Amino acid sequence: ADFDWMKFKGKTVTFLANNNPVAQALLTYKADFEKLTGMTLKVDGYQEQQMRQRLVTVMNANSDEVDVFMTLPSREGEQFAAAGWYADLTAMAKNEVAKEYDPAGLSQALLKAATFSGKLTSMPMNIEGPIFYYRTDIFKKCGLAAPKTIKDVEVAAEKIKACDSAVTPFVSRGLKPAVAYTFSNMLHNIGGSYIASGKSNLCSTKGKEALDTYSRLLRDFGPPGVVNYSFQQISALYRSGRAAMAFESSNELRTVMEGGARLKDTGLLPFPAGEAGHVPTTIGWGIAVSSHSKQPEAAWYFVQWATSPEVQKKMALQGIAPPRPSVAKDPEYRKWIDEEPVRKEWQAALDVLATKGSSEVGYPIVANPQSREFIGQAVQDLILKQKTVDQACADADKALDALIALN
Amino acid sequence: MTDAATTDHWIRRLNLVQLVLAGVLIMAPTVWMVLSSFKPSFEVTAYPPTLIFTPTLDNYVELTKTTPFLSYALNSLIVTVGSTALGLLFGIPAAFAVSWTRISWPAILTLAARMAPGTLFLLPWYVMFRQVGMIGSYTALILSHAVITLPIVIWVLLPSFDGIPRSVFEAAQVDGCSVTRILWRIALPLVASGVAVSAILAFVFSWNYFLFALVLSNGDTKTLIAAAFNFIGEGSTQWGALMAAATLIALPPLVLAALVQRWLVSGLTLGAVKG
Amino acid sequence: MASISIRNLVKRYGNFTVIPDLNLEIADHEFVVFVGPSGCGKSTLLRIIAGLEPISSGDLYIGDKRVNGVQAAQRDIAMVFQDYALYPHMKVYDNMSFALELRGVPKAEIDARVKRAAALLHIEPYLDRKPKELSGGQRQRVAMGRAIVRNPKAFLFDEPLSNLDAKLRGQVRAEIKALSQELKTTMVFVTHDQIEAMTMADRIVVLQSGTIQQYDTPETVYERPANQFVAGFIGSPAMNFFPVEWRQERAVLSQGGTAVALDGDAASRLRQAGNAVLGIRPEHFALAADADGIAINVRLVEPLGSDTLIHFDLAGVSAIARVDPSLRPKVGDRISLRPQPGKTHLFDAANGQVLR
Amino acid sequence: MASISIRNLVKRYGNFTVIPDLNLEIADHEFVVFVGPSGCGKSTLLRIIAGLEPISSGDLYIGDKRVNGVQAAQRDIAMVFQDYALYPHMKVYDNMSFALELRGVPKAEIDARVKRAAALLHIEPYLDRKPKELSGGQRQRVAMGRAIVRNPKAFLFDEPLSNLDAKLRGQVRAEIKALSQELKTTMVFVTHDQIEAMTMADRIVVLQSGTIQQYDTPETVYERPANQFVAGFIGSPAMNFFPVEWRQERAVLSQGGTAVALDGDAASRLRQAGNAVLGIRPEHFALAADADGIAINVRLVEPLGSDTLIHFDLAGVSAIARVDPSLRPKVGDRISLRPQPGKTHLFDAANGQVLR
Amino acid sequence: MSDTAATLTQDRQKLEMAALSAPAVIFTVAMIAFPVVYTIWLGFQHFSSTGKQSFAGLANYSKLISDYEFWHGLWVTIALYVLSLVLQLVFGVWLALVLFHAKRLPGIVRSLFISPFMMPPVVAGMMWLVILDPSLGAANYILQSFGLPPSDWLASPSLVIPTVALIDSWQWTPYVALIVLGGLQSLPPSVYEAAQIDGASPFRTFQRITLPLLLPTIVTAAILRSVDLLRFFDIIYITTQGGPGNASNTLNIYGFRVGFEFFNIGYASALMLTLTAIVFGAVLAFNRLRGAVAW
Ligand SMILES: Nc1ncnc2c1ncn2[C@@H]1O[C@H](COP(=O)(O)OP(=O)(O)OP(=O)(O)O)[C@@H](O)[C@H]1O
Ligand SMILES: Nc1ncnc2c1ncn2[C@@H]1O[C@H](COP(=O)(O)OP(=O)(O)OP(=O)(O)O)[C@@H](O)[C@H]1O
Ligand SMILES: [Mg+2]
Ligand SMILES: [Mg+2]
Repeated sequence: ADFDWMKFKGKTVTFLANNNPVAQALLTYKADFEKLTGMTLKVDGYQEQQMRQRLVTVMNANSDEVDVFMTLPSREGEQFAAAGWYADLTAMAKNEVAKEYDPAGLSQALLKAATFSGKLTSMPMNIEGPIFYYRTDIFKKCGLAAPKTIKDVEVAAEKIKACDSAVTPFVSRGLKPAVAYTFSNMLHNIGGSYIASGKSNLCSTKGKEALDTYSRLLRDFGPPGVVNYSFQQISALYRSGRAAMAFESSNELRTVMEGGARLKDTGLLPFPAGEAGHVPTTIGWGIAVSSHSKQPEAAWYFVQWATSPEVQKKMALQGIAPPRPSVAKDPEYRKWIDEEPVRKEWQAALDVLATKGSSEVGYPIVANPQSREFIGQAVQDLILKQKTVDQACADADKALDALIALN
Repeated sequence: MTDAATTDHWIRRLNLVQLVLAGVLIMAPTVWMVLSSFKPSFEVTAYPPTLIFTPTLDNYVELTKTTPFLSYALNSLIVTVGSTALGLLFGIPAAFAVSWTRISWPAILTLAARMAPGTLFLLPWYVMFRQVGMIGSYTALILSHAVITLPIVIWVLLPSFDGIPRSVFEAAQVDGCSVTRILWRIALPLVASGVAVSAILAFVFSWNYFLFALVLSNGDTKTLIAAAFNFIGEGSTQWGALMAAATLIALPPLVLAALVQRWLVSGLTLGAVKG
Repeated sequence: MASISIRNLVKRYGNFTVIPDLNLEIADHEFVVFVGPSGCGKSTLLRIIAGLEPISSGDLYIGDKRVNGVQAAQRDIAMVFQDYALYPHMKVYDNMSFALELRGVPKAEIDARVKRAAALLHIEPYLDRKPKELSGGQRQRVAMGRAIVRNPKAFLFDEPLSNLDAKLRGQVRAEIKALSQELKTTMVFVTHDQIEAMTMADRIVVLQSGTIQQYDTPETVYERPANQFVAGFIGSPAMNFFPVEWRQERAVLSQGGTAVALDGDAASRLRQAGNAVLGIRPEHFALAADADGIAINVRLVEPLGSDTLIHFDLAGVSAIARVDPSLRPKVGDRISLRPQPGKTHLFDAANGQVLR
Repeated sequence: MASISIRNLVKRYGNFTVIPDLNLEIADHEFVVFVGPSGCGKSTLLRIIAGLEPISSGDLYIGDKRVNGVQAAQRDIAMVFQDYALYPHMKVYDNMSFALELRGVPKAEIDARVKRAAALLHIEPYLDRKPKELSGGQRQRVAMGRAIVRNPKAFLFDEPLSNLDAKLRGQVRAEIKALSQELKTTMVFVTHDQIEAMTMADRIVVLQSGTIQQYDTPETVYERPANQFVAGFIGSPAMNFFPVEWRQERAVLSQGGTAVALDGDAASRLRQAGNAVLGIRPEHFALAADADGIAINVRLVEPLGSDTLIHFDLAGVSAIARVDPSLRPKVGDRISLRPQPGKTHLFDAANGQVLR
Repeated sequence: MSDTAATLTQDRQKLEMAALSAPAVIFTVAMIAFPVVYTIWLGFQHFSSTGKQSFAGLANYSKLISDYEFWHGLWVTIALYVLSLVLQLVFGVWLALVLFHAKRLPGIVRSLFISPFMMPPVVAGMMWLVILDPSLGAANYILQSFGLPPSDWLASPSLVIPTVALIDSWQWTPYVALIVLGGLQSLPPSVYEAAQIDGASPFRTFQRITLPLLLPTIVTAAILRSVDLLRFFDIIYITTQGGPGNASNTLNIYGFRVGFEFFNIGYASALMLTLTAIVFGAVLAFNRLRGAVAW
């Protein structure tokens, strides 16, 4: 009742954005925000790596130039939190909210992933994660059913290789720093974990199995040169009809469907289950307030607006998977989803992600980005047959233990 | 007659073959880029590569729609022209002095900034320019880019200045020229081709450099090249727009190079001196 | 307008000493010509005066100002370079007007001066050309023109006429001489052309390996060379040298012992010295009665038009005599020659100094 | 070794025609000297023969091969450039050995040839230097050396001695002459030095504005010039020209009407022509009895050492006479001169052709 | 008195020369002094993962010595450097000569010949990434349509360095060519006439005249390329991110990741400074060479 959107009228908030579809969708409504609050929103948009580079510089210089920035808690959350770059949003998210905001309506998993040492550091903007794309027509031709387990995927790959030699049976990420994103999903499905009793756990049976399976799929059924594959190549390969199965981010749907060639013959699933069932990787972009901001409240207003149900619904209609189950059930959104069969499958997969997801991509330590290197290294060594599984996991564990010790 | 004519003919033909060979090797990717900019985004990475397609301007339309392309271009132009001019202004006299005195440390010093990885400068410069309140100003960008253009100008001009016969300078001295005059009236016109080359290079380097702009610019002074990155990203790689942006970005340096071409075809020292 | 004074000048290039120790006074308004073998340091000296070459040690005065460190641009000197050093990017006109422009001379006057110099040097048709479109001689004249449009303290000319034909050279020579008299400017002129040296110079400096051998008027240098080097260097064809001795109360050629008729003065000097080198210029041989002279065999005849040169061998020396072409000597002829009295030179056999 | 034959050669630079139409036959082994005023096309012609300059039209044969389009490198010709064109990055030795190396001459022989040429040109001490460390004359000698180490079909020399002193020049001249006789190579030599032209040439080509004025032996060119241009160009100081007329049965100067004593032959030619231009070389004036000769006032005296030049004005012409230095004339003296019989030349007043 | 006046003027030319280089020198010092000092300071700092700084002495540098990735990166850097530099100098000179002789080439076509380096390096990287993709790329398509075996290009640990060198050479050979072209324009033409007269074939002329005369220019190009090549970054960052494995992990890539992705700024500074010292050494060596080949 006493919440006043106009409280910071006349102020200017600077927003360091990652120029990705999430931000693009959000910023379509920039004028709405300015009208609503009477504030000015200054947007500084960069591509992801550049944004991070700028952010690091600005934060290291203790500059108040940035009030609000986008962040991937699953990746840099620990690190930024440790460095004290995030303003603590816990209190504001409780007290300084408009009645319709409904913080509890946000994905709890994502909120948890953005909470470090009890401090809420960012609000989720979207939900995403790697999902399984497959070609229904090829599966039909080769007499296959949609895979339910990781074993099924291997079998399918084998069959497809025999039945349609022109296509690559399976593709996923092979580029060193990118591997962790998809690999984590497989590891968790199989039932492995990164850390057990404070030690790196890749050489556990499950860990080795995950490493072996992931690399074998790519080595035996993946495209040549898969060690350089990341989302660009995977999408391109799949889109051009030259891959039967792809394990890639849910975000890539739009890219994959471009041109319309894959619209009718693509099936989407969460990555098939392992011994531990479905433990999909679920992450999301967060929006955070800089600890150096001179106007954290005003900044929070923007954060609040950006993650409000109303705005997230508008964004969802542009294909940004909403981190709010309520929005996902909104009739208008459902209508949009029902327009295309793939969207339905896509949303279904995302629903699984939202409920069962883990945001653990790489090691849950401050040096998370660096830990991803070693995971990637191990997988690459296996793809390139440069090491045995035992060697690869041992080497990785050794390096990762050192990293963990630094924590 | 036939003998001579045929040798000549063969030499010319050999040159032509080399020219075509070089042209194909060099330009094929560029052509690919330009063609791609007229393809629908998904077709850029199609396999087999499509050669025949319906050209579309969508990418360019997209470009102007999603990014304030023109204002970025203007920013780039201001920064590039400014830093190229600054590089020439400081670099020409310095190159001349180094060539004349054969004391080369100033030339090496100016190169020092190019020896260090650019990332090394990001934080200190950010701190430095923030101190004087110049973050986001064209001045800061021009100054930082001049660090790139200056050594190029100096080093490209050095051999050109070295190639001028000393006695021409001496004649000018005897005529009563101060050192500065010798530089502007005698030496500079003689190294026109060197100046043209250094100007092209300085321009291109400054135009294509994004690292410094990354931290020293703000939303209003962002340069074009930084915008090109915006088409790369998970869920958002827009090949068509990227190629269109690249095509447009490559255009100004290309036009500049074509414009200063005529300075490249000189050969002025002929007939100045004996020896 | 200024005198030039060089004191204890030393010039080295690295280890190589071009000028070991040189003293030279050039008076105001004087026209001095430097001659000497190729590589003896003429250009170097000129460049030092111009201020283009640093001095290793010693002093240089222009007027009564010590100018050791003064820059070329401040010395107000005009110079013609041996290698022209034209401005390749400027038209001939601009090459010539440049120095005047720098001095802020009004346009009209520049134009007048350039036109005058161009007329004088016969390069008016080329004023609009660039140097590379000129012939060698034309370039040289432009280099000349660039100097003479000015009105400097001193002119320095480094072989400015070497690429011109005799006729043009004669004309330009006369013009330079007239110019020097009109402007009363000190002039230093390097040339390999004896005629140029003789006709233009107030005084000639004969250089060898960076040391002055003689510094005197052309007549003196020609008629009373200070040493054998000067005697041999000045005059074309060169002076003939024969080692002679005083034997049995008469002068004889050391090799062969043929007697030579010397006039009394020379004879007494030779008697005193015992032996010496006898110098006789080709033009100072006279045909002699058989008994009187030295009999020689004509080895080669070179008709020059105005004179004829007779080559012959005498006392182990290959010698030349210049005779009237009407003589029409033939190869193999045997003729008798004797030195004209009073025209012989005697030099110390050891150090080449003239015997007086 | 080869003859050179030029037929109907035309050479233009843009609109400017340097050589309008030239025919020239140089025999095998012949030593031909090109002379002519600066800018008349000597260098251009040499460069055409060398293959460095394209021909606008016409034909060029070396030996009996038409070489119009043949590249310079294939013509096997050695050339000394007027501007030296030394390789700035090579030491003197390498400058000279380069052509031999290209021909695969064995190292030892290269060394011998280079050393020999260096000795001949007195540049042995500089073999290890770069061109920029040399004096003008030294550079020119290197340029010379670069040519003479070779054994080509023909040598082309473009004023190769212009920067050398008289003595050295005389020596080198003799060496070149000896070389040409030893190698029996065709030689084309451009010079501004009359003595060089006269002493070296088998035949002289006198060029003016790209056209051949006379092509003959040195004696003929000197003694029987084909026209007034040649007469005035060859000889130094130049021939004096006076317009003369046949008036009242005797030859008189057109301006002033002073009578001139002409020998019978000349007189009859003048009578026939009515008027003409009389040419007398400076050395062909003789002192005359007062009544016999033409009285003149000495305007200027130039002592050259071996001779003395007397400048005087006659019939509106500024003239020169060369007399014996023993005469010691003084400015203002009034003396009487007459042309030596048989030494006068008469030219058509309209077209300058000699009257025969 | 006249003596002091003389000395004053004597020094004047030196002064004027100093004045000519002063703006460049002062500007450069003003711009780089702080960053350099700052980085040196950072190199002595230890950054704990919680962002706390402490003085580390030479710890970062001693870590360097025992860091396998550093030595590997050094090796990759040098291999890539040598290979690329040689390729670019050789083909750059070739291209310059071809362009130099193609006098009648219209200006716009000529500038197309030098267009690759005008392309933003990022775009060039992206483009080659697509072209060289083993499954999708035009390169293998063309190879296969000629019946040649496809190649893994950037994805093969043994091919990645040559491939990256080739990409870089595609982009920067024209740059070298442009510099050399500028040098070619200023060579004394009369020397070529002399060489013709001496009977030099086109090849010999090139070998004995053009090349030595061009050497100062080529060395300059080498200097300018060295400072970029030893800091090899853009193309690798776009295409392989140092992979496969660490097969293309150059020092600069490594340093960048240590600093900006792993946030170990102290160690990154030590790495970067070491790299800078290596570049500096190369420049000094080439500068020596430049003096030696001057004519
Ligand atoms: N590139 C050119 N463009 C126009 N005219 C030229 C060019 N080169 C030479 N000329 C002209 O052609 C004429 C002949 O030149 P050339 O060099 O043959 O003269 P030359 O007889 O050698 O004279 P010199 O004795 O002065 O060397 C000259 O008048 C010169 O100005
Ligand atoms: N840069 C240099 N390094 C070493 N020696 C040099 C240099 N410049 C000139 N010399 C030498 O100095 C001496 C004098 O040269 P200078 O040019 O003064 O001679 P010059 O008398 O003008 O001769 P010329 O009549 O041949 O022009 C020469 O022997 C020359 O080789
Ligand atoms: Mg000299
Ligand atoms: Mg000439």
